[in-house]
Amino acid sequence: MTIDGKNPVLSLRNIHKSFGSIEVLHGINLEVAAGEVVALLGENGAGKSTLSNIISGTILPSSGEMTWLGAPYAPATPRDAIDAGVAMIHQELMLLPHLSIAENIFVGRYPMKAGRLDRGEMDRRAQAGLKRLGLEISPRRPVEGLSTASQQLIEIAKALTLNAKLLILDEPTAALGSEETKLLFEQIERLKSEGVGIIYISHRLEEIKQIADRIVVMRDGEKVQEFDTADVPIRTIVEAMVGRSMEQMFPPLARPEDSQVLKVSGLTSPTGRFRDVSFSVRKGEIFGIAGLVGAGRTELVRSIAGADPIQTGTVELNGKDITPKSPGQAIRNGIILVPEDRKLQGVILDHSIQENIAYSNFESVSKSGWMSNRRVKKFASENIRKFGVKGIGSQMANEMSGGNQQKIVIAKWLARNPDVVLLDEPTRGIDVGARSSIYELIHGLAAQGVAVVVVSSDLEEVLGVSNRIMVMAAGRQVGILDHSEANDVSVMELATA
Amino acid sequence: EGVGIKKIGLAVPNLQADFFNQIKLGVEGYAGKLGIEVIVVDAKNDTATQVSQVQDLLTQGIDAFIYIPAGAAAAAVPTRLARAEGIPVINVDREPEGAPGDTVIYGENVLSAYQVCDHIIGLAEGKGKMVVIHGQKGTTPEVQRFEGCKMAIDENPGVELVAQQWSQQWSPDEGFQIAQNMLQANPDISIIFGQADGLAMGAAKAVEVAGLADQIVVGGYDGDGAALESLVACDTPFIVTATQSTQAMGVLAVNSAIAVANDASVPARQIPNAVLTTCDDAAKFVEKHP
Amino acid sequence: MQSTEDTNSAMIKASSGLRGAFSFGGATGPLIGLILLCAFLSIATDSFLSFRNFLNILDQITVLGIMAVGMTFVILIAGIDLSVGSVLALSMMVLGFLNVEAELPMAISIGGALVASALVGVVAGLLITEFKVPPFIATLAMMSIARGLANMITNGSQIIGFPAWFNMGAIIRHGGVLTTTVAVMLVVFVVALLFQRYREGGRMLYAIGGNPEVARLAGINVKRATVLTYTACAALSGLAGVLLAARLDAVQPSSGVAYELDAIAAVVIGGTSLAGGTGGVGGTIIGVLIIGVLRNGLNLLSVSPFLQAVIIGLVIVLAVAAETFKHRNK
Amino acid sequence: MQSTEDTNSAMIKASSGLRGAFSFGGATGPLIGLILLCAFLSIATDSFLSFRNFLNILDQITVLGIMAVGMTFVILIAGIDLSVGSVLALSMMVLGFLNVEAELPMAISIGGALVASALVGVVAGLLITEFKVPPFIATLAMMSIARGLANMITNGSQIIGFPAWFNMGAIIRHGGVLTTTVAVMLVVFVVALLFQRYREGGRMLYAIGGNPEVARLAGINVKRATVLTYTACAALSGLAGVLLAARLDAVQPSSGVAYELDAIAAVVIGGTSLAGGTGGVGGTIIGVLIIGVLRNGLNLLSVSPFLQAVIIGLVIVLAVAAETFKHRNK
Ligand SMILES: Nc1ncnc2c1ncn2[C@@H]1O[C@H](COP(=O)(O)OP(=O)(O)OP(=O)(O)O)[C@@H](O)[C@H]1O
Ligand SMILES: Nc1ncnc2c1ncn2[C@@H]1O[C@H](COP(=O)(O)OP(=O)(O)OP(=O)(O)O)[C@@H](O)[C@H]1O
Ligand SMILES: O[C@@H]1[C@@H](O)[C@H](O)OC[C@H]1O
Ligand SMILES: [Mg+2]
Ligand SMILES: [Mg+2]
Repeated sequence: MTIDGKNPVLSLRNIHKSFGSIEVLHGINLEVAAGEVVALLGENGAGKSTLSNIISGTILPSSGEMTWLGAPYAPATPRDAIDAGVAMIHQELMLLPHLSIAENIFVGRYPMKAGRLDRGEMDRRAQAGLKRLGLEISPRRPVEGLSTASQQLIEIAKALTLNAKLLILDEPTAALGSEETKLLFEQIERLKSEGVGIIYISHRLEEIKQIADRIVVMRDGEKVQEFDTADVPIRTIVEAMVGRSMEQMFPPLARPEDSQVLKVSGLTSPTGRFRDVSFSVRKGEIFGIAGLVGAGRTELVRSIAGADPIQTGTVELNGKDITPKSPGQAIRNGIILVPEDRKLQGVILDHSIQENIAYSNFESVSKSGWMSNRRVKKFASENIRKFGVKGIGSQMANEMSGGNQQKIVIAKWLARNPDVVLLDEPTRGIDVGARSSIYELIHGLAAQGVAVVVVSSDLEEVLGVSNRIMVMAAGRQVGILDHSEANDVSVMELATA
Repeated sequence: EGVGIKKIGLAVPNLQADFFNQIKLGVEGYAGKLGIEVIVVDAKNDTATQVSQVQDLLTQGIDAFIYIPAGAAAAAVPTRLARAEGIPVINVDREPEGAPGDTVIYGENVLSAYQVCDHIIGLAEGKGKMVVIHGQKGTTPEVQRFEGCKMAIDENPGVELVAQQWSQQWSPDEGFQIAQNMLQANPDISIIFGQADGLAMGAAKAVEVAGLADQIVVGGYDGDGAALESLVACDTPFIVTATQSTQAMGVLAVNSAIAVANDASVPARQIPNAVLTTCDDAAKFVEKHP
Repeated sequence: MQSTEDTNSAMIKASSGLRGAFSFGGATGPLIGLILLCAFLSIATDSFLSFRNFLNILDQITVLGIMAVGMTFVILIAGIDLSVGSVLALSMMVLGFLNVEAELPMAISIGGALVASALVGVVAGLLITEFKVPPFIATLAMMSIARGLANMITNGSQIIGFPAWFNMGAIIRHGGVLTTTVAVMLVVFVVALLFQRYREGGRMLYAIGGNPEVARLAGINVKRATVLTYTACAALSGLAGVLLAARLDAVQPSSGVAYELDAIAAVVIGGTSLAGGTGGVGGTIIGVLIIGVLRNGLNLLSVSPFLQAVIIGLVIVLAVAAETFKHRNK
Repeated sequence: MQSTEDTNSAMIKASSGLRGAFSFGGATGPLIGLILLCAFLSIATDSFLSFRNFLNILDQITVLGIMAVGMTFVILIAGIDLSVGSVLALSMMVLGFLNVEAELPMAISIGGALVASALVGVVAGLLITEFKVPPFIATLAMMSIARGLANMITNGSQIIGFPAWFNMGAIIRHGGVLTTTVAVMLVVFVVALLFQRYREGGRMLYAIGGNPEVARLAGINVKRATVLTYTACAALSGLAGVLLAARLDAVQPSSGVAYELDAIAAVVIGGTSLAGGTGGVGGTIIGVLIIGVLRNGLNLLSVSPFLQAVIIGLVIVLAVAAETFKHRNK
């Protein structure tokens, strides 16, 4: 069989996959040719990562066949796949923080000389690989402490040095800025020209047009549509993904009230990750914070929420100095944080949803320190309903899709009627469908008079939801733009200034 | 006095056993009078630790070595190390197999263990089920005390030895634990011999906890301070022991060290007696320990 | 939108994450094991199945039971406490010193013993929270220190001479049933179950064990809770020491060596994960009973102590591996 | 682009993540501690600073040193091995049985002892990888089982009667310097350092300890490596047992109780994190020396054994807390 006259290097026949009694892939057929980029799109939980993991030997399919370069292919371990020439960059960062960058790139396939590790060669090759991605740092440096973006680039370098014939990239740009993304795309072009087949997964639909040759859309574990070109209107793709037509993504902005709720003055971090930041947010206002990755936004909002120490400066709430020393203090004052890393900071994955909700709401579910299971259940199910979470209270958090997990992280706080809500990358890795309901949540908060701060690396998102936008660069605030004067150009100019 | 010795090294297995503490006090007290310094090391029951400690004693230039082997095995190496330095080696309580010191000092284990067992068997009217809680397996006192007790058992065909177990450290904890286990399997026991007072008193407590105090008699060995006091009170199943001459053994050890250092002849074995002690005569040993 | 979600949630069994206070949710595997063990011993021996033997077992598990409750809390927050055996010894020696040597009243002496024990826990907790010493190491160090201190009180000797009524508390079975020591253990069990299930503080332990960063961001004072948990564990070990002193009618600084391993084994057999965040006191009680019944049964069967060690090792492995299989088949 | 990065990388000291085979990178803190300790003891005692005492210390650390190497590998992969002391005892008893009772030649007896030890490691490794038993529990069980087996060989008795040359290997200092047992330890150190630094197998341990899933995805056979690591650790404990038998000229099944705690302490004092993935044998050697020098020094200072326990506990805490402070100030 051929695709556009090219021979497929990989073909999948009727792949099924079940976890326990739940089938998540229902007979997928897929083909990838040499030198083409296939974009694999779909909502959260559509099965993109699962399918990729099967191809890369990370997990085994329940049934179905694969052929690779014309021969039957059934990798039992990642090693089998790597040996066959199939490499994958996983959605989660897969790095070893204590080891050097070079060792991370060559883990499991160290260059050896006379029975011993050839460190010189390893460093040289690592350096060359990183340089192609624009990352000029010592390959001997440990990965620990590098920004998410740099780590993502190392992950990509790891895959690029594998000399694979098929490369699977599962959301490689989720943590990248536009500069890094550009360099990545150059490398993808180079690989294409060398005849490497690529499966590219992303929720950033604008990228797809730039890089993909074909588009495959999945929904609920099935392949629902294929486009033989990437020149498809985004709206059409989205409709294929969600299975219905999309209404307006961003709800209309409301006018905030005049009274100032949150006031941050001269805030400086002891680690120097942000310096001298001042701004204020009004009742019912949505205040966006934009910037390139590593600009210090995460540390800033964490400090306001009491999660990280503050060196100098004050946080005022309704005119009162409440500069917090612990998250507990901030929460009691009505400032809550929806953290950047949902899995590590937002929810306890192997606890139930109602437990997760209870942990943030002891006051509501207990009387003078005594809890009752009935109250926990009732309280949780009320909030689950109120915030449109798909699931029931007794379900474990790790059984939920990313989007619903994120809703829990937000919902678990809102019952407290906070004055200030800080959201850090509220839609990272979340599909379009779930995203719009999170935007609705955010607007709902503002409408209730909450002062909302949204940190986002997604430019379209900050522009779409914010009344005002503060831009940060290298730990400093470089300007605050009103909704009317903000557009992608004006923000990027500030961010890169 | 020109005793020819300035520093004595004393290696004990485990200071938590009162018996060794008594020996230590005996050695220190007498040596102190003679102006001799004593360095004590405690192996906490680990032979490997004891070998290291002996090396460290020798590094400190001791002139004589009083040595109580920590384990049943491994007894030979410290003697060899000290011999290599030409230092007198005095063994107390336990005889290292294969490499005895210049003299070995221990209590009259066989005879007095026979007396203790004979006493408790007599109180049980020469019949019934009996158990023995041994000390640390393979040590001189363990072997000899069983030998003595076995003689008494064999003389009384009505007595059946239904169980025996070995402890590691001769401690009350172990005595309690072991006796408790034995009582579970054999609730109709009437005689218990613990090879040291710690074991016996632990066993007596287990008997009381099991509510069997009026059916069982317990004999011990050593004449520990705590044991003698308990005999004076005489309100537990533990009713007899053999009081060892610990103070005398300490004095004897120091004197032997001096003698060997001065090339005087010392008998290969010195065996101070142990005295059968019951509720009636325990008070005098509380007054003054032999 | 997201119909997968709906299918998923429809299929979820009532696998609630909340554990009932007196249900042994999550510990059904161990419970079945315990029942099988009892059934086997009832058939294999004459003496196992009797009220008296049952009371004996209760007597024998008192110390382990109380220690294991404290250990459960520590393990729930993903910690570990190796010092419990030494703390027990320290508590005993302080008790003996205060009551027998210093001739203070028993109530004050017990208070002193508990305070001394709790202090060890406070220090361990502070080492862990303030100095970031891993729990394993902090409590390993406290294990050595507490043991040394226990020995230093009397220079290694035992102390006897408690008032007669003290030992009677471990011997006399009130109404033919409960000794005071067993009653204390039962009270500890009930209080711990209620605390774990119905008190905010109890639920916080689960949150901290599940993910300390999430707990901290939820406003829980993780450091304080951690120090309190180690303090409670140490105080409970101290209490176990007091009960052991009553039982032995004597105290000696070499008591409790390696008890920490028994306590940890009981907790893990009872289904609490060393990774923290799941399990609880209900399971631990079963774990303690399994160990107690097993030891008792092996004695009744006159199994040699050496073979007993082998069998107990096998049972520990079986209990934990069985849990794994259960989860795998789910 | 990414100017923060550049500043950062400019600031990187030569603190390379890679540890030189014979450098003690990452263990400089402990190294300084060791030097200070030696300096103090040289001043405080007459006898510490002598060649002979130095050789004594080497003799005294042989067993701990070899065990700690195996423990380092296990801890590097984020595991733990509580069974090493029991495995040592099992190895000794198998050796004694084969050589003295069964009268087999020493070479075969040693081989038998090592195989028996390694088997314990294989079982522990399989329990951990195939049955998902946490390492703490799997090796706790093996600790009990191996100790029981060691005792069963002679029903608890010691065995003596090795050929005379065997003990001489631990006593005679060839060329006035090295006993055979110390030489064996040094060989183990060198081989372990080279393995860890230059062999693929050694580097894999770091990857597995850093994140086993990452290692698996990189094509490493994590299960196999894990089983091999526990096997190597057990075999090294067995080797330590053989050397201890030579040193003591006798074997007894109660040997090695609580040695696992010493070994773990040495590894952690040497800077290897219990979380896995960082540290190494270089640091462990320093940790072993710190413990050895400390014990020796406390004996030379005639510090009471009880106070020694307290001091050793304090040193463990200080060593680890100091590391934390170093990192905090970085
Ligand atoms: N280990 C697992 N156990 C049970 N269910 C799983 C497991 N891994 C994935 N799933 C389920 O399989 C489905 C497909 O998940 P998958 O991760 O492949 O989605 P995806 O398309 O990559 O989504 P996203 O865009 O969020 O990364 C989801 O419903 C998910 O909950
Ligand atoms: N734990 C850490 N150790 C070392 N450096 C860190 C750490 N966390 C963040 N940084 C660095 O601090 C800088 C600011 O990080 P921060 O996370 O606050 O930025 P951000 O604007 O939120 O970007 P991102 O989108 O990557 O989270 C970055 O250069 C980052 O590399
Ligand atoms: O009786 C004792 C002694 O002879 C033995 O060797 O060790 C312990 C003592 O109680
Ligand atoms: Mg995915
Ligand atoms: Mg951020």
